[in-house]
This record gives sequence, C-alpha cells and structure tokens, in this order.
Amino acid sequence: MTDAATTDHWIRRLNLVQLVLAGVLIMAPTVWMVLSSFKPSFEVTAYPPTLIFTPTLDNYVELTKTTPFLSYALNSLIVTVGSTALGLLFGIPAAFAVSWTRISWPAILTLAARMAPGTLFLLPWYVMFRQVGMIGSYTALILSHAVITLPIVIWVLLPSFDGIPRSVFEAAQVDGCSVTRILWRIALPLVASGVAVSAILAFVFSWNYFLFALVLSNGDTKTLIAAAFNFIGEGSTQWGALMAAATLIALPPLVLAALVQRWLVSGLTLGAVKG
Amino acid sequence: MASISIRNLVKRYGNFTVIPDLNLEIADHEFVVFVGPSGCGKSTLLRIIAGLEPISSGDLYIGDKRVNGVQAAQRDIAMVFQDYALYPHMKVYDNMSFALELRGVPKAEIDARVKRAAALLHIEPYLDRKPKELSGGQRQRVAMGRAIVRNPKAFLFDEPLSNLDAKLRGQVRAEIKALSQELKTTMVFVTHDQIEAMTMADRIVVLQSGTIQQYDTPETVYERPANQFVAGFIGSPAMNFFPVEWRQERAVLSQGGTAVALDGDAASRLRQAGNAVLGIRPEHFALAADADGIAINVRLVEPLGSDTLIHFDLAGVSAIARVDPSLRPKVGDRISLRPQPGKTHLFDAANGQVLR
Amino acid sequence: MASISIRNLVKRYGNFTVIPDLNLEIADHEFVVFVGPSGCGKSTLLRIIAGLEPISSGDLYIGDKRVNGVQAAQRDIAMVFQDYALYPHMKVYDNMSFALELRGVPKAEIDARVKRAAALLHIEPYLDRKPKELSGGQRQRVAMGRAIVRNPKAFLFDEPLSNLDAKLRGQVRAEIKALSQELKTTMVFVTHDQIEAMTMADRIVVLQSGTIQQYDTPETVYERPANQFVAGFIGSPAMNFFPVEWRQERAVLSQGGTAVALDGDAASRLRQAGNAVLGIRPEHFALAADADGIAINVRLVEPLGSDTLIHFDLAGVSAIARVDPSLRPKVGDRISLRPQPGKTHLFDAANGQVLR
Amino acid sequence: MSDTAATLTQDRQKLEMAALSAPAVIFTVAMIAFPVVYTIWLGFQHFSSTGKQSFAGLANYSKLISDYEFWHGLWVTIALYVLSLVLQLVFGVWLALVLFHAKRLPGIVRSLFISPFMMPPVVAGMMWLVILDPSLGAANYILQSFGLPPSDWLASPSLVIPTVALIDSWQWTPYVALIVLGGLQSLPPSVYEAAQIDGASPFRTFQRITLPLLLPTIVTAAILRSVDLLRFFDIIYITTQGGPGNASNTLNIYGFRVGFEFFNIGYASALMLTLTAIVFGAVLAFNRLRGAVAW
Amino acid sequence: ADFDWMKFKGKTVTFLANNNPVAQALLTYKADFEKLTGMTLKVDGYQEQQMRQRLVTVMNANSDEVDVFMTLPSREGEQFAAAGWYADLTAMAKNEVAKEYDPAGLSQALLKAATFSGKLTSMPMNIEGPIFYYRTDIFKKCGLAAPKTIKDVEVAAEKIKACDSAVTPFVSRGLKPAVAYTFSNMLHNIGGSYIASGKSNLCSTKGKEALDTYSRLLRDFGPPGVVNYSFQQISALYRSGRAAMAFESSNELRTVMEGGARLKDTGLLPFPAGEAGHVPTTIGWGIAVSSHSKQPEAAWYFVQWATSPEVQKKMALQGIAPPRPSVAKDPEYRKWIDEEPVRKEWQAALDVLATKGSSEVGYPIVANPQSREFIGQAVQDLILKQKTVDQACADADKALDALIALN
Ligand SMILES: Nc1ncnc2c1ncn2[C@@H]1O[C@H](COP(=O)(O)OP(=O)(O)OP(=O)(O)O)[C@@H](O)[C@H]1O
Ligand SMILES: Nc1ncnc2c1ncn2[C@@H]1O[C@H](COP(=O)(O)OP(=O)(O)OP(=O)(O)O)[C@@H](O)[C@H]1O
Ligand SMILES: [Mg+2]
Ligand SMILES: [Mg+2]
Repeated sequence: MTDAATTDHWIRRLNLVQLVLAGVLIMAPTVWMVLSSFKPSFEVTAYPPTLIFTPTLDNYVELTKTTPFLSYALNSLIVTVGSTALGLLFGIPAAFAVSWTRISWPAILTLAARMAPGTLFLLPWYVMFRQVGMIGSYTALILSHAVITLPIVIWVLLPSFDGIPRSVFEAAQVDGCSVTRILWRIALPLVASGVAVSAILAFVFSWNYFLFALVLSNGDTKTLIAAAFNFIGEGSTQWGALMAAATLIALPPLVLAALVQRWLVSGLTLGAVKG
Repeated sequence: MASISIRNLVKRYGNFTVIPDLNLEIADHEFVVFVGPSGCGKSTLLRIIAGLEPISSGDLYIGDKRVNGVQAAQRDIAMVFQDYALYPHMKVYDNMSFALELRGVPKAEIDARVKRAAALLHIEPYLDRKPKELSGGQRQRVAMGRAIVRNPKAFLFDEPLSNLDAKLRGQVRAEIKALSQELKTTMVFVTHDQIEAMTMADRIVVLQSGTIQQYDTPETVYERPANQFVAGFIGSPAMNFFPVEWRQERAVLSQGGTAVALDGDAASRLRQAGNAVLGIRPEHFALAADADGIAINVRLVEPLGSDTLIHFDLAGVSAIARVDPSLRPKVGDRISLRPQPGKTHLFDAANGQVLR
Repeated sequence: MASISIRNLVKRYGNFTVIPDLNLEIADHEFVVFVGPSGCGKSTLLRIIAGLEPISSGDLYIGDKRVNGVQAAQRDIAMVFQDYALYPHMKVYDNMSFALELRGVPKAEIDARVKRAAALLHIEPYLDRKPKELSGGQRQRVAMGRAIVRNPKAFLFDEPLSNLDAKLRGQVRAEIKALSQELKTTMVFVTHDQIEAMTMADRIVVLQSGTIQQYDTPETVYERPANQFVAGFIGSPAMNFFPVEWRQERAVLSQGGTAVALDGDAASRLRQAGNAVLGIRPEHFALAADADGIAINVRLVEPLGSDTLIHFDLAGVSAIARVDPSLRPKVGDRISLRPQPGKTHLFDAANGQVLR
Repeated sequence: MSDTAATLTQDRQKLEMAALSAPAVIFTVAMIAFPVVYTIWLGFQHFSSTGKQSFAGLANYSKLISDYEFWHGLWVTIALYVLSLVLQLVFGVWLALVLFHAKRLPGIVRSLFISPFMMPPVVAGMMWLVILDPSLGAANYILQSFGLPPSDWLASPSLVIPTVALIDSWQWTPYVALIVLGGLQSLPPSVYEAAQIDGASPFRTFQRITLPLLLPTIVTAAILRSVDLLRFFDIIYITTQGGPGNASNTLNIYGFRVGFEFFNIGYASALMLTLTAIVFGAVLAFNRLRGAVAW
Repeated sequence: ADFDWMKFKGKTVTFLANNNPVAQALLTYKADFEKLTGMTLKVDGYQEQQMRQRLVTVMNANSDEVDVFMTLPSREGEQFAAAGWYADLTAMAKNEVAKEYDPAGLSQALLKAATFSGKLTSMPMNIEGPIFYYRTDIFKKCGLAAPKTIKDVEVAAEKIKACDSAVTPFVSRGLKPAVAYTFSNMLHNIGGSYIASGKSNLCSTKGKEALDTYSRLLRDFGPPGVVNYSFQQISALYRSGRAAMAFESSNELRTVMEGGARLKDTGLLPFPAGEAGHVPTTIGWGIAVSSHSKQPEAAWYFVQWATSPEVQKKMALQGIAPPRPSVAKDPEYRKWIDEEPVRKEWQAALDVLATKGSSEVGYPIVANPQSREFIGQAVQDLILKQKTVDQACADADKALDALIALN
C-alpha cells in the first residue's frame, strides 16, 4: 500500500511543483502589472522595484477622469461580442464542412486575411467603407474584426471536429438528420470545449486589436484598446494609468475565460463507439 | 416497407476491392441474414444500403427507386451499428427519441415508443444515463433501441446482439422476429451467431470476400450447401471434410484408403466424379458396429452439457463428431463411426461446388 | 504468472453499487471465465483487476502482493477491451508491438512475436493498416493480438471474440487455450458464449448483480447449478422451470395439476419440501409413450440443423424442448414428453437455492 | 428521369457542405479581395517624394532583391519565428498538460494561467520594457540579488532576438496551451487505459500516445502562431523599434516604417506582399503536415 | 471690428489630436471655443504614432473627414507639404484674424519652420526642445560647477563616475529613431551641419566630432542598454535618482518631477555650448488645416482660437511652454513660474530655445524621418563599438546622400 500511495503522492507532488513553477513564470508579470496599477505613477519604474507601497486608487480615478473609459469599454464590448458572434456563426459551419469534406481551401482562404500585415488593409478598407458610408459605424468595425475572429474559430475547431468518430455522424444520418442538423444537434455539443476555446480566443483577439479601429472608428466608436495608448507619449507617459487601463482591459477576457471554463472540462466522446 | 435490389455492385477502398460484383434481391417484408467470415464485406454492404458508403459502380434500388446517390437521411432506413455509434452527449432516452423527434412525432407517442423499446430491451433503468455510464451490452441494447423505436422502410442490423448473454439474446431475438412480423418491415441482419441466422432468417446470404456463395432459406443452406465453403462455414462445429476417391468400385478415403460406406445416391455421384471431397457434419456421425464403420481413436473429449464433442484424426484430417453425452467417451477410447445415410455431402475437389 | 485474490471487494459508481461484496480466489495458471447477464459487473471486475478502476473498499492481491493502489502500468497484465481501445494513430503492427517495445524487447523478437500473433489471428494482410480501415472483427482481432504478443502475469479478456464468426472463433479459442497451457499464465475471460465458457474454463464464475452465484468447474455448473439463476443462465436454450408440488404422493405441476414422473431421488426431495421449482433442460426432454409423458401442443418449431427446437406451453410456462431434427415435428402436432430420469433439478420456490 | 433525380440528390450533400462554408468564404472574399488587389496595384506604383504616382513595373520588386535591409529583415524574421515557435509549442504543450492534470484548479485560477495573451500586446511590450531595463528593471535586480551578472537584454544586438522571443513566448505560450488543452479534452480516454495496460510509463504515454494524437492540434496551433510570428510586430515596435541597430528589424517592422514613416507606399506594398507570400507558404506547408498527422 | 467669431455658427469641425499634454491642455477649454463660435468641435484623439497612421490613411484616401490636425513640422512638415496635405494658411493668417490675435507675436522661428515653399502650413501650439537636466547635489558633492560647455559635460561625467559609482553620469537618447532629436542639438552646438553643398556632411570634422562625443558620452558614461533609451527610460532613470545628467526634452519636466524626489536637487540648462555656442533644437507642435477640408475657413477659426494669446496663456498655466514671448512675460504666468525654482530654470532654458533655436532635427529634406534612421544607426554603431567613427559616418553619408538625391 505504502508503495503505491507514495508513487501517487510523488506524481501529484510533481504536478504541483510544475503547476506552481508555471504559475510563477506566467503570472509574475501580470501580478506586477496589477500591483503597478495601484502605485503612484512615478513608483512604477522606481529602482529597486518597490514591493511594499501604499496602494492608491488614483490611477483608476485618473483613468475615468481623462478618458470616457466606460463608453470606450462599451464600444469594445459591442465590437468584440459582435465580431466573436459573427466569427462563430460563420466559422462553426465552415469548420464542420472542412472537417467533413477534407477540402481545406476554405479554411486557408479565411486565414489569408491573417497572413497579410494588418497595415495592408488600413487604406483599402478605409476607402471601401467610406464608399458605403460606414466609417465610424459599429458594423464596419465588427466586420473588420470578424476577419480576425473567423479563422481562429475555424482553425481551433477543425481538430475537434476531426476527432469525432465518423460513425456518430453516420448514425445521425441514418436517423434522418440533415447535415445542418448533424452540425447543431450532434457535432456541436461534442466539440463544446473547442467552441469554448475558440470563443475565448476570438474574443481576446478582437478585444485587443486596435489597428482597424484606428481608421474605421471615429471619436464615438473608438475602442478601449486604442485608449490605452493614450497614456504613452513624450511628456505624458503615465505608467500608473497605463497599468490601470491594462488591468481593466484584461479583465473582461479573463472573466469570459473563467465563465466558459466548465466547457473546457469535458471528455464527452467517451463511450460513444467501439474501436 | 420496401424491397431492396442490388445490381452489379462494385465497392473499392482505394486499390482494395471489397465487393467485386454483387447482385442481390431482397423482397419486401423479407428477413434476410448476412453471414460470412470477418472482413468479407457484410458491414460494407449494409452501409452501402444505408447510404453511408458511396458505390464504386452498380445500382441500388429501394422499392423501385434507384437510390444510388440518395443521402442516408432520405432513405428512411434504421440501422444498428456494429460499433454502436451512440450519441455520447445524449442520455439514453434522447438517443432513442432523437430520430422520432426529427420526424415530428408527438411527444406522447415518442414517450410511449421509447418506453416500449426500453422495456423490450431491459434498459428502462438506464434511460437517464449517458452512454459512458453503461456496460457494453447495455450500450448495444441502446443502439438497438434507437433503431426499433422507428418505423422505417427497412431495418439494418449489424451484429446487434454480439455483446448480450444467451438468455437476453434469445429474448431480444424473439422480439425482433415479432417486430418484423408486426411491422412487416424488410430486415437485413448481420450476425456471427449461427443460431441467430438459422432461427431468424427467411433467407440467408452467405458471403465470402464480397461474393455471394449461397442465398437461400436456412434449411437449404444447412442441408444442401451450394459449395464446400458454405458447408464448412455454416454449422458448428464445422462440417468435416475428407478427400475421397472411387476406387475398386467403392468409396475410400484418399489418404489411408479406408473404405467409407456411402448411400447409393452419393456413391453414384462419386463414381462419376472419380474423386471428391466428402463432407460430414459432426452430428451426422452415428456409432457403428465395428465392421461397419470407421475405427477412430478419441483424441479429445469436450462435454458441452447437452452434447459431447469427440475430436479424432482421420485420414490426415482433424475431425469432430457430436455424440450423446450419455456415451461418456474417454480420451484414447477406440470407437467406430459411420456417416448417417443421406446426410453426406460431396464437393468437387477442384472448385468446391457441390456434386449433384 | 500469478494468482489473483479479491477480498471483500466493493465497487460503487456514485450511489450505484455495482459490486456489493465480492470474494474470489483465482489460482496461479488457472483459466477462469466470468459469465453473467449484461451489466452484472464483469467488465468492471476485470477493470478493477487491471487497475483501471479504483476500488471503493476491499483488497486485491496479485501473487501475494496487495495491489490496491498500484497503477495499471505496473501490474504487468494484458487485457483485451470490450471496446477494443486500439490506438487510432498506429498501424496494426504498431498497435501490437507497442507493449513489447516499451519493455525493450529486441526488434527481431518483437517482429517474430507480432507475426506469430498475426498469423494466429489471420490479420497478417492488415498489419500496415490503421484501425479505422478495418472491419469490426478485424479490429477485435487486433485487440486480441495486442494482448497475446505479451507474456504478462495474467491475461484479462473482455468478450474478445464476440465479433468473430463461429469458425474463426473456434480457431482462436483453441489458440488461446493452447497459449494458456503453453505460457501457464493466469487467464480471466469474459464471454457471453456458453460454448466458449464451457470449453475453455477451468472454473466458471457466474455473476449476477455483482455477486457470485457459483464458482466451479464447467461440468458442475452445468450439471449441478447452485441455484435457479445459474440453472437458467447456463445452457442454451435455457432450462425450463415449472412450479411443482407434492400432492397425493406424487409430483404434479402446480398449475393444472398434471403429474410429472420424477425419479426417486428427486421425488423424495420434493416430498420433503412440499413445493418447489422443477427445472428441465430442453435437451433433457425425451419423447414418451402417451400415457407416460406430458402431452403438449407444438406451438413453434425452430430447426437448427443439428437439432430442432420445439416451443410449447405447459402449466402457464412457455417451454422449449430440443429434439432430433429427424423427428420433423410440425406446429400444432400433439406430442408427449417426459424428463429424462436423473436430469431434473429442484429449486427452493422461495430463494431459488437448489434442493439437495 | 430517376437518374437525374438521383444525381441531384447525390450532389445535394456536396451542396449542403458548400452552403455551410459559403458564408465564411463569401465574407472573406468580400473583405479581402479589394485590399489585396489594391495592394498588388500599389506594389507596381512608384511614389515620388512629392506624392506623384507613376507606374513602376517590377521596379519595387527588383529593388527588394538588392535591398540589404530586406534580406536582413528576412533573416531576423525567420530566426525570431523559428525560435519563438519552438519555444511556444514546447512550453505550450507542457503547460496544457500541467493544466489538464490540475483538474481541481478553480476556473478563475486556471484562466489566470492563460492571462498573458489577454493583455494588450502594447501593454505587454511596455511592461517588459520596464522589467528588462538593464538599469531600472526588475529582471536584473532579481539576477543581481541572486548574485548573477546582469544582462543587457533588449539592448544587446546578440541577445535581442532571444529576448524578444522570450517575451513573445511569455505572452503566447498560454495561447498555444489553451488550444492544446482543447485538443486534449477530446482525446479518446480508452486509449489511455490501453496504454496503461501495455505498461507505458507516463513519459512513454506522452511520447507515443498523447503527442501523436495531439499532433493535428499542435499543427493547428503552429499555423495560428505562424501567421502572427512571421508578421512579428507589436512587441518589437514597442521595445526596440527594430534595434539595436537593425538587430530586430523584422520584415513587418521594416515594411511598416517604409510605408507609414517614410511614406514609400509602393515599396512598402511590395515588401508586405512578399511577406504575405512567405506566410502563405508556411501555412500551406503546415496544412500539408496537418493532413499527414491526422489519425 | 468686422471679425465675427460667430460666422460659422452651427458648423462642425473635426480635430485630429495627438493625445499629448499640449492637446490635453487645449481641450480643457473646448467648451469655450464652442461657446465663442457656436460651432461644434469634434475631437478625435490618438497617441502620436496612431494619430499619424490615421492621418496618413485619411489623407491618402482624400477624405474630408479631418478638418484640423496636429503636426510636427520639424519632422513631417516637408513631407506633408510635398504631398499637399496642408492647407495654405498664409492668407487667412493675415486677413481672417481677430484683432487680439497678433500673429506676429508668435515665435518667428517656429513660424518659419512651418513655412514650406512660402506657404504657412501650421500655427505653433507650444515650444519645446531638448534641455540639460543635472543633479545639483551630486555636482556639489563631486566638486563640480554647472557645465558651460560640452567639454565640461565630459569632464563632469568623468568625475562623477569616479566620485559616485552608483549613479549613471550621463544619459540621453540612444534609441535609433529618437537619437536625432538630441544629437542635432549637439551637432549644431559643435558647429556641424547636416548638409553642405547638397551632400551629407557627417564626415566633416565637426560631424565626426559630434558623432564621437555623443556616442562616447553614452557609451562610457551612459546606462547599460542605452541603445534602447528614449524619453521613457531617461525620465525614469533620472527621476529615480540614478542619473546625474540627462539630456532630454523640456516636455519631460513634469514626468521627471513626479513624486517630488527631484524637485529640490535638479538644475536645468540649455545644452552646454560648443564651438558654435548655443544652437538649441527648438520645435513645437503645430496645428494645421487639412487640404481636403471642405470648410477651411471654419477650420481656421479653430486654429486661430487655439493659438490665440488668451488660450495659450491658459495652456501655459498648465505647463505648456508658450510659443509666444508675450505670454512668457505675462505676469500671471510669471507668478506660476516663480512658484518653483526648477520652473524658473526651465523657462530660462526655454527662453534660450525660443531665441536661438534651430528646428532642424535630422535632415531638412522630404525624407526627414528616414534620415533620422541613419543618424541613429551611426550613433548606435558607435555606442556598440561596431564601427569606427570614420566607418560610421561614411556609411551614414552614403545612405543619406542617396536619400538627399531622391528629394
Ligand atoms: N461510469 C458509470 N457510472 C454509472 N454506472 C456505471 C458506470 N459504468 C458502468 N456502470 C454500470 O455498472 C454495471 C456493471 O457494468 P459492467 O460494464 O461491469 O457490466 P458487464 O457485466 O461488463 O456488462 P456487459 O456484458 O453488458 O458488458 C452496469 O449496470 C453499468 O450500467
Ligand atoms: N476504410 C477502409 N479502407 C480500406 N479497407 C477497408 C476500409 N474499411 C473496411 N475495409 C476492408 O473491407 C473489408 C470489408 O469490411 P467490412 O467491415 O464490410 O467487413 P465485415 O464483413 O463487416 O467484417 P466483420 O464481421 O469483421 O465486421 C475488410 O477486409 C476491411 O479490412
Ligand atoms: Mg462488420
Ligand atoms: Mg462488459
């Protein structure tokens, strides 16, 4: 008994060590960022780095004072949710079709927009959306961000769909399911974890992308991320406010990730089929 | 309810031809069982009928509609998969009700049908479980249930009972048979179980390497196998084969030259052919007076309860005879056996075709 | 090579107790077969022995080492899974060689062993394929092959032959038996096939709802079932049961009151008990003179080739008799049957225990 | 007649499949067709410093071939790409496994583990700029408090690429991990039982079962990372602007500066298109690989 | 008399702003403008690089979306002017002005810097330039007086290195594109020039001396990793007390003084003189009207308001150095200046900038931004000891000659 118990124990301990190690490496800068957001601006770059300090909310107050933070956040939310939804809406069926037919050019095509440097799109899109009078509209922003979210959704879901045993789909066909039904009723629930991952990723990418908003938005539809830059500049680098902004910006994706966590812990295909 | 008709069907996987050229007519309401060695193409054929596997060439008719390109979903066929293929995310109940839901069957009726099928398959206690919480046999029964709640044009069953115990299997078998009679639905059934094949089938298709060896009623297949393959495949333990010759106006085993008593009909056929393969089923050996029969040494005894199997070597062939357990033979005993008259089979030594 | 010993084993899934309290000793080199209805806990027990399923309470010894917490990888046990669990990304060859590679067996020997197992299972042509390109039976054989290339402390087989045809199954069965004798390895084998159980086992474990009903040699289990469950479970078609009473100094069927001729021994036991359940196997009915036997109406005839089954109703019970096919009974015929003397079983009407 | 009906239905599934990918395809084409054509056109233009345009033929492309900065940028791009990709895939898979086994980790903590890539890249760059500052930064402070020699990090021409790769890996390893974690969730569990029975140690199980089964997912992650890594921009732009010297001047940084700071739009377009072609090639290669490792 | 602020009542003017302190100070009074003119001001504020990116896109698309934008004439003036993005303000600045506007009161140097081919392209919003920050306490401790010449700076650096090893003696910009800003000041002080007879002139004696001195100061007395240093790092280093001398923008005063640690021990000077005396770099943000604007007059009203003495005084009180000497002398502003000694020194330095300044940062050519790259490259090569001075200047000259030829 002791033998087995100790091996088990050691394995668990090893895991714990790795977990802590990974945690420290990954989170230290993040922690540094969050702590910095509670420091007076000049203390952020103090040397030696201060660990003990009197926390202050000044940076956050500053933030709300100098930028219409909430309305930017709302803009960001609209654009991000919109483009994530659009990405999922277009991407899920496409990923399914690509996985089913094993014809991969549509997946590669959607990625094409990600292969080109984003700056390449600025001018043409500005011209294009101006042509139809959509500069500054949420629609233009959502569409442009969907170009980012779509390939993420497709590519993240591809291996998940590939992993579902074919015979489950076949059973559904025999049951009288159309392809679309198979997708929604059978395949989708089985790739829940993939959908969760792709949704998180699409959200984060869209949320943090500023280049397109730079030219396609106007003062009213500017996204939060563009505001973060405003704290960097000659004579105006406000470290504290920047860190506070970054902390607040990182918060929604973090909350989203925590929310969809439970979809990440699945293992549904167990027991479906032999083989 | 529909007939199924397969014409000049060819199926290949890449270079590998599973079915070289197959013709088969299954009448409306008929209960047909496919048997054949593992890998001979039974599942493939079923999947082709279901519309899950494209045809390399040839035609497939269901009713009198050519369905070559028709999608599985449109064929209105129910199928039990060899590997179950349950929906992992659905509870047992939903696995079974899914197809009905799709067809817009009213809730109450769905419920009634699912409950009935569940009762029939003894899976009522598990309706609320997910497939992964079931045992192998239970999963198989769910797969079965998923098919039988429906009322399709045809049922296709791919070894649906292989993981059930004899008793349950007997029950379910009877239920399927009753179902087929009640619904008058065409049924195609793949099984490795001879008893299943014999008791359920209106007709049996014996397949080998994708070609039909015989397509006839169970009795005919058993009693008048078309060739040596069928003869050897159907029946358990398998038929014993001995090369025989017509020598000096009597039938003798080619190896060793022991004389075998054949009835007149068989003897005349052998005389004509000169040499042949003689087939005798284990249960068609009778104990004989010493002079009359062939003396053998008991090499192994397998008591099955209801019968006892005697293994022995004869003319270079390892053979089996099935005898009454009351006989209690012992290893090393020397006994004398002879084929029951009228129960012997003769096959062409070259191509295995039965000699008639 | 090792004995397996299970003491006071309890296994629960959540609230659901699969195995309430189980004790079992499997000797070194022994070939034990588990049988029991679907869902009775056979696979669970196998998985516990393999170390794949944690124990709720109790102890498990392999050899004389307590292995409760030992990981499966350390137990040195080979197992064939009911659902195959092949490695989908490996070719058949690699599926089979993997375990040997892990053990650092030299390449040449690996090759020899894999080739041998493949030959034995008739899967040589598929060594280069991936599992998804195989038929059901072929996959099952690969699963089998993966186990038998090894030389472990014990083999665990979970219905390893269920998808094979009778002929192949017979061959593989014989090979496994030979293997077990050659390697002298402890074997635990789950099957639904009675013939498999009877022919292979040194001892049979009959399980029901996670409890052992009988643990004995095949003959004993067949001939002297410990209780009505075992009696009904072993044998195919199943034993017929009729409630009987001792009335006016003779045995009569409780329902209808028809007299049954029992041999002296059985009669005295029934007299003592007053009432009981009479068990007669289908093959233990003999045709009787009209006066002697019990007259029945043939309800259904099932010709199996080697035998014929007659279904009939008696004393409210639907019963089966197995008779010689030469009899050619027809539905509606009225015939007279009697139990063969010394072949009847009597069970306590209340708890099903055999009356001795 | 029945034949045509049959063919119609036969094609129907193909049609349905096409219908499923149609929205994505149409949307993408609608969004990128114009920019791509426009950029290709720009690539053939010459912009004089006075803003006059003229047709330049292949001049921009021939300039490319003789442009030392281009070749240097290509080298920097590839070095950074390979280094970062390897780091991120290796540690991403590791992190995914660690997280996968830490089943009882509360959701919020788990999402903290993947938080770095949720941080805006600009902020991440700024942050690392401070942390890695040779005089002021926490990194050297920590090194020195352990008695280790300080390092110049981003300021050393020989260290800048590894350092930038490390920063990028800090940020994006969790992203790879998340993708791989999604893949891990969908692996068939029974296979692991079989591996245990076969006597595979945890390491061997990983090497022979998990890794090959995960390969399609890993390749996917590699594809998604490739399209970003080959266009390496944000972190360099924030931290070194391509320096010291041109030690971290990737093609994308170079192209951006040529276009938006030096206003040579024609040449910038040629640069960007070349870069796009390189990314496209990488994606095609990986897509091939994806087909090869599918199971 | 007949100037009517309300002339364009009801119109909307869009202003693309660089979200820096200058714009921030200005936009505090946005409501005043709207009240005064009855116009609506739509502000679109971005960080500098982003603003430029947006501007380039908008202008390239010939869009009228932006009426007014902020610009750095010293950097992109030539380029934007060549591309025709600036509306010509010459006439409007003469005729369309309110009486109190006083265009002549603006820094003439800055106005000149914003004039290209005779066209006035933008009005100055502020004045700024690199100045010399030094630690009076350390200088005292090491027995040093405030440096008067570049030589003094070198000597001081040497001494400080010996006397207080914990601090970095001298810090300035080392980041490639940022170098030109400070380096130009040194070059001009030494008496060098970028271009002589149409050729790049870095390999002249003075040019080489400037390159050598600048890079030597940073290499021998600067912080490790100075090649990545720009205003952020310099301010942070100096503010935390770890640098004795810093050569950095006047704008950074606020950042440097944050937290108050440097308030009492900092001295400010124009960068010490060279052989050519003081030729400080003086630049300023300008505010320009887009040539694509559909309402240049209305836009001009905003420009005029933003650069009016009244508004600039208000901005000055928020620490934005005014490009109008008159404002710098305003009593209210003086009072604010006198509140802190550093402010006094700061203003004194700025006064020198205003009078003696040159706005030449990098090469006075269309490809100015690109020219800064090569200057930076040369300095970095020297700091990193990858080239000799001769090599570095020769390489730079070669590249810059090609650039000049493109003009
Ligand atoms: N994960 C689970 N959760 C709940 N119940 C389970 C789970 N796994 C198995 N069971 C139940 O435990 C019982 C025993 O299962 P087991 O697989 O051992 O049966 P078995 O004897 O192998 O049956 P079969 O012959 O059908 O394979 C079954 O009733 C099954 O429903
Ligand atoms: N995807 C495939 N690629 C290549 N060969 C295949 C593929 N699928 C099946 N086969 C081969 O086709 C033959 C027929 O397979 P099929 O599944 O129809 O056999 P089966 O008669 O159902 O056998 P079993 O009784 O073992 O289930 C087999 O030899 C199998 O190896
Ligand atoms: Mg099959
Ligand atoms: Mg089981």
